[in-house]
Amino acid sequence: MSASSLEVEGLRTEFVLRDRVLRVVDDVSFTVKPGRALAIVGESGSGKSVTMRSVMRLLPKTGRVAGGRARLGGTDLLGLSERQMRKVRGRDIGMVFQNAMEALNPTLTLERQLTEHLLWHGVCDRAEAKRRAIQTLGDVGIPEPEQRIRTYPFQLSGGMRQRAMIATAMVTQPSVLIADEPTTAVDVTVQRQLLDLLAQLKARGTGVIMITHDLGVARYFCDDAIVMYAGRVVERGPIRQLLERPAHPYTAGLFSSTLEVGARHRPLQPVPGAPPDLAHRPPGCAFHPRCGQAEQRCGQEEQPLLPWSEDGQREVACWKAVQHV
Amino acid sequence: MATLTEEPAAAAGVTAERARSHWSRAWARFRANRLAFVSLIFCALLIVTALAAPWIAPYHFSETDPDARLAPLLTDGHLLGTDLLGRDIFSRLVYGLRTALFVAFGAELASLVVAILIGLSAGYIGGRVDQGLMGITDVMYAFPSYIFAIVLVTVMGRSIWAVMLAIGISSWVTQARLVRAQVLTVKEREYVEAARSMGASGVTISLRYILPNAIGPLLVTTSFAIPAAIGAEAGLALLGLGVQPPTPSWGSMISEGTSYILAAPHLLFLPATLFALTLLAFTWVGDGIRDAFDTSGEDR
Amino acid sequence: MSTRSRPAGRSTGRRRSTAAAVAVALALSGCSLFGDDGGNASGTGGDAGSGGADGSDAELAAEQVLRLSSSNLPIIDPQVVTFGMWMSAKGIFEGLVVQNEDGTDVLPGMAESWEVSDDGLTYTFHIREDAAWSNGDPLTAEDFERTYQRLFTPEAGETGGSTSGANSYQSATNIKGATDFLEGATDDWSEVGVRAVDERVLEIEVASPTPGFLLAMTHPSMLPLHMDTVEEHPQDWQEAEHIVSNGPFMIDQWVTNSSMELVPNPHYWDTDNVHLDRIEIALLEGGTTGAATVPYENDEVDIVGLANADIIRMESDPELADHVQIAPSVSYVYLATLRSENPLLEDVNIRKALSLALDREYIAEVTPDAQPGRSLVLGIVPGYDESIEVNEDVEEAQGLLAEAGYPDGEGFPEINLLAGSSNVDVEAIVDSWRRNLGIDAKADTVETGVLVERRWAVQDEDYVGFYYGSFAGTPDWPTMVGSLWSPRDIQEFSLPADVWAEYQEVQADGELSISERNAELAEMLDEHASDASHELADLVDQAMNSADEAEQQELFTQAAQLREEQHLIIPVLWKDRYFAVRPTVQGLNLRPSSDAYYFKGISIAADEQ
Amino acid sequence: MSFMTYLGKRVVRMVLSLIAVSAITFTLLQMAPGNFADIQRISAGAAQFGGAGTEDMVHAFASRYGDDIPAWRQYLIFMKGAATWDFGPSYKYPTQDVQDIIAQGFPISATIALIAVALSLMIAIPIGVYAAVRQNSAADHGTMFLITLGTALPNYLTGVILVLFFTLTLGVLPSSGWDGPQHMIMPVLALVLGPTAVLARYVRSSMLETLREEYVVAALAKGGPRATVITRHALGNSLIPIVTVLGPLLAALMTGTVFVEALFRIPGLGLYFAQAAASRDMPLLMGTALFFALILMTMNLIVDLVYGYLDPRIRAAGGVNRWRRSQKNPQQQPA
Repeated sequence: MSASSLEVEGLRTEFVLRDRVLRVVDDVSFTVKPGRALAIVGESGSGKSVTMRSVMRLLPKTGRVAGGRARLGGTDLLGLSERQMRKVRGRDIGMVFQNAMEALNPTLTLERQLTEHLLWHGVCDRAEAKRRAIQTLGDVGIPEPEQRIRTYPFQLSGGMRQRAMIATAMVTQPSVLIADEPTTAVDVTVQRQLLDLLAQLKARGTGVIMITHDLGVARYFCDDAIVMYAGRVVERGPIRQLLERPAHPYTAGLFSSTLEVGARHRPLQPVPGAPPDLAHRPPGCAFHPRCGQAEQRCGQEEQPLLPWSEDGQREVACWKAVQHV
Repeated sequence: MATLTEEPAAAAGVTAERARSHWSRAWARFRANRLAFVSLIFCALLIVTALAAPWIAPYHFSETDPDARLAPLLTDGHLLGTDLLGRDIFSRLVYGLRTALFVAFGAELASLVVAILIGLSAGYIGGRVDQGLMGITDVMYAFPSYIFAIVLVTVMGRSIWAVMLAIGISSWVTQARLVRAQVLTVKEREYVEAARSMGASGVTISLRYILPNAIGPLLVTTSFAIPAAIGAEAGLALLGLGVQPPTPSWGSMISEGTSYILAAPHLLFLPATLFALTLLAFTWVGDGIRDAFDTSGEDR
Repeated sequence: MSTRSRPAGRSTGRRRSTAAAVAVALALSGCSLFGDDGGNASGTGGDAGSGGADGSDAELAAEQVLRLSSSNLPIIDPQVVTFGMWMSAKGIFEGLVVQNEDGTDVLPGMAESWEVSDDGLTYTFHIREDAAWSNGDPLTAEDFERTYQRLFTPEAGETGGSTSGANSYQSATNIKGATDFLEGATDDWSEVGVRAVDERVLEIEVASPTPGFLLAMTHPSMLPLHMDTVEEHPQDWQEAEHIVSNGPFMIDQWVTNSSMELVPNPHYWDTDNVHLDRIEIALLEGGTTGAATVPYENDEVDIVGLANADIIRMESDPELADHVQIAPSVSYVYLATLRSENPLLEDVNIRKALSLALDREYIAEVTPDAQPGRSLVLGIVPGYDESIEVNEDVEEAQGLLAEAGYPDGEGFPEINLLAGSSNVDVEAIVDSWRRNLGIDAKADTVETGVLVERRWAVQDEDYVGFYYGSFAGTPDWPTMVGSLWSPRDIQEFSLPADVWAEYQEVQADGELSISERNAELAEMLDEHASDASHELADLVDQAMNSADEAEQQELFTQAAQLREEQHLIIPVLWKDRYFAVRPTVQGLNLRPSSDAYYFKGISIAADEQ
Repeated sequence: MSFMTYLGKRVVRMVLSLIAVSAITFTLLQMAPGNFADIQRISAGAAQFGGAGTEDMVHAFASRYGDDIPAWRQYLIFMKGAATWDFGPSYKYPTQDVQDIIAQGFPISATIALIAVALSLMIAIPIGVYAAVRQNSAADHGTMFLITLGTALPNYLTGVILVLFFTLTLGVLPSSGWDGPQHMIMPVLALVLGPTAVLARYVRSSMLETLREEYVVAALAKGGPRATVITRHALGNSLIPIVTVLGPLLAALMTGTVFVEALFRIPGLGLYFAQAAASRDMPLLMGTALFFALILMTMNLIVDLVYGYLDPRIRAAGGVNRWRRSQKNPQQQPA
């Protein structure tokens, strides 16, 4: 497996409803280099998960990618046939789900679930697959992997289950790992262990995308971050800089609320109000109805992502923020 | 990221008027389901027809026309022909519809009341009461409802009320179990805990907090129970336990019609077709309701 | 097809054509069933069955198999009133005597001859020498005596079912002492007039000269049973593995609710006239399906009874119409007055009005197997006289109603018809009252269990009306006048409702001895029954005891007329029996009897080309 | 709770329920007007003979109960026999013991039921899966439309139409009877339509639910071919709930289908059952009602056991009920 970058450019995803078309992901771009980790941050409904499912081409029937590119080592995933795409999934890009209880099939043994994609992709034969599966289970810190591999997911504790989930994604040694809130469902001590596990992976050269609304987790583990609101990227930059000096009022609100003690497990409600119904997207900056600093202009002008720092590492979609640089 | 529920759908769902929009969204979804919507219109037509039967039917159901016995379709004055006695088939179908719907709705209403009472008490009070009530439903479940029907019909006479009760009695069990299950899940919710901590009485909690939340699923099962009850009415009529003749019932018309299947097929096929259509329409409405309430489904 | 007109005189015409068809079939089958009746075969070219009448059908089919369908038979015990008893009578058992081909007289059966004493009280039957059971045992007079003892023993239930239904029949046979024995007034069997004199001679004494006694002996309940088997297997004796019978056929196989197979009995005395090698009977639960004629049309059965819709279907099919054969009626549909707290119907004129207002033509039209029944005596009874009939007269009925204080039906309470099944004729009856008299009328169709509880009870005040029912019996005067609605029944019906309630209490009073009870009941009847009903009883008594046939006939007719004039029991329909019979079936005699025909003598012709 | 304890508890509950069913049935029957002898006389003998004067003779009919014994003793006598699977002779079929009637009729009804349900499953599963996979497409709506028609056609009507077609028009099948495979075709076809419709709808909705499960997405994200994911991950799990529908369905069909058995003249249990109550045949009614309840409860027990076997979660939790209870807090599974 060669370490390759995932480069997403101008991704647009739409949902075709009965009477209208919703643009759920609008002009999203990012890059994940080997050995780096990108955090995608945002409230529920901001389009994080759809972005990732667009890349994996696992949108529901009503969804479609309307534009953009997603290159993995030079291949545009969005242009592949379904057949070719299947070879990418699970082999080149692995995916870790938020809740292993739901993402692992309750009626199949771990062995089956850890080895089936090795076989699908013709990586190795059954015996070798099993060997690798046991090896990987051991790697993620599951004791007695030889025995555990015969058990069913529900027979594991929550933390173990999440490890097994990660093992499932790791067993094929993908170049990119997409982790969708991988630590939300587990308690703090387990969370730390899981993050260390992912860090080892990163150290081995895997690029990781972590969808999260837990900034503590993001800061601990990720290198870069993009903040999404209503399907668009409103701010991007190295995670530490973002945390230290959020540029977008939304980012600022998000951060102040999540840093409070005990706020971690609550759904994000950083700012009063709810995210907009995408069918009735406010004109101008989509955030302006909730923004404490909004002015008339905010409701009139679309806000493109503009450079915010001199090194060009940071960008923000807020004219006021740019003004204040 | 359990599919898209948190995405566009939920994004819109979290509003202040959450409850109202829950229903209105369900209605919107229902309306968009063409089959269900057409079925609903058909069912509404049926209900109106049943209510207005005396004005719609050209004849009384027992009025005979000795000069036009076994008239075929499209006979003058008897659009759908007549039966052996010369009774107008169209009129009898209309009144039969009335019987079917009256019995079905009545039976379901009765069974719903019983089911809610029992399910609510079992689920809310729990413990011995729960065990006892669920024991009763277990027995009822294994009990051949046909025997109930016979006894009711014999004790009460072959009245429409007996038929209604007979059907209602055999259909409350599933509903009661459903209510209980709903209560058990809702009971654990925080707002119920909160209400309890504020000293709300059991009855208040049951009626104000638990019941409304159980109504969605109940509505769905009821919508399926209606066609089942229509079918059960026909079945009882076939066994000679239906409403008293000459009050028309589709079941007895069908069973009568089967003996004329060769001599006068329209005596069978008209009630059978109408029966099937009605059953289908109600079933599809039920399907529509289920889909409309099923928020876990993908938004179309 | 909308309305089929029915000429008033149709019944007689139909009878003739049936007889002719039977005669043709007989003549062509080439085997003389009843040699002595050959004169009857004066066939003048009937319509039915002529399809097979091309001379070639004298040739018998290689396989002599008759396929039938029958209503389901839980049991065939001839002494228990179920449909099974008639299957027994068709040819599984054979009595002392059998009916002739038109059911008007008897022919030798197990008895090869008999004598009647001059006083008409003692019948001496000589059982044929070669009479035998299907297991080879000789059949003796004692077998009959033992069987009849079972019949007249109320608790014979031990032997697999109650004989209570059938033993009521003995009133028609009028055997001396039987009623007392049955009711328990005596348990001394020697007081009953049934005696095996020796192996071959059976003597039966009747209480009074009994016209029609011999014909009455053809009823299934008078068939002999192999009592050793019955006693050895009280529960299972009827089953194929145990049963021992004496008829031309015996049960080979019997799957309850499904099928029965009969094969010839090798020990039968008259095997020359047994032509069928096998009889396959499909057992069908009655009235369940509209496809009843399908097995016939699909050539799975050779004879099938037709119900209303089937008759319409068959008669409207040009090809199948030829297959329809009709047995004259053995039953009538009647309305019996219900006792009610409301004395409305205790007025004979009101009952008469209701009877006169019945549109029997219309009711018969909606009932394809029936003809208008204007008398409780069936039209086929020899010497039937139309003068006894009730003739509809709507004007007179309206007049009677007005006289009673209900002009145009105003103020008249609703008339109910208590019925156990929802037949169209019930609807037609109430319909004709509504139309002709302008009164409210309703059919109250109740579940059978309710019916049996309510029909003899005194109804609530607002409930006035009739009980709908039907009777079948042997079409002779003693049965029609003396037993089916006997003078005693009429007396009971004429009792006012309150007396009737008391009467029933006495009937059910277990404290009274039988003689005490009978005495008390007789006293109540004497005192409260109508004069006409007493007169009726006298007339029937005289008729039964009359030695002169003409006089007897006259007395019976008078009694019948008197009974009609009471309008306590209103005749509605006479029911015929319709069959579809495959043209290849030869030698079938449809008789006006509930068993309809005997298997003996039937043969199957080779297929028509 | 060990398996044997679980089974033992279930059996005890079954026995209690059976006693309750028998008591209710008996009480209801006692309340019903009319009695066997009267009804028998009026319906079978019709009014062939007899009349008002014979009413007092009808009360003596054969049974082991007699008519002077109080009802509660009749019940005890019956139940004493029932405990040893001896229901005594039927009133209407006095030559047969009720348990023999059941022993004769049940295998026949059960055969038809099993064939019909097996056939239903074979049709319903592919249809349900197909419709679910194509949810909301024209193909989905079309197949579901057609299959729902199946529930709207009562089986006796289907039966009559089958007879008209196969027997009267084509002449290829015997109209009725029970003597070899050719007699099974039409009854099975008449019975298959309703269950097929019901099952297909269940399969579809269960499948839809499963397809929304995250593990299906996860399997797809691992690069699983769609067909494989559907058959190996989704289908297996969605068929488990179907088992719960099969229990009552089989029980209902196995105890006989009155109309179809009557129409095709099949000596199954259905007719006996239907007639028993109407004719007030106490032993037959009690016997068949108890048998019905027994079959239903046994089927439910089997269903629960099979369910447990199919679903490892339940297998491990030691019984469905316990598992269902634990479902309220799915996060607290023991490690």
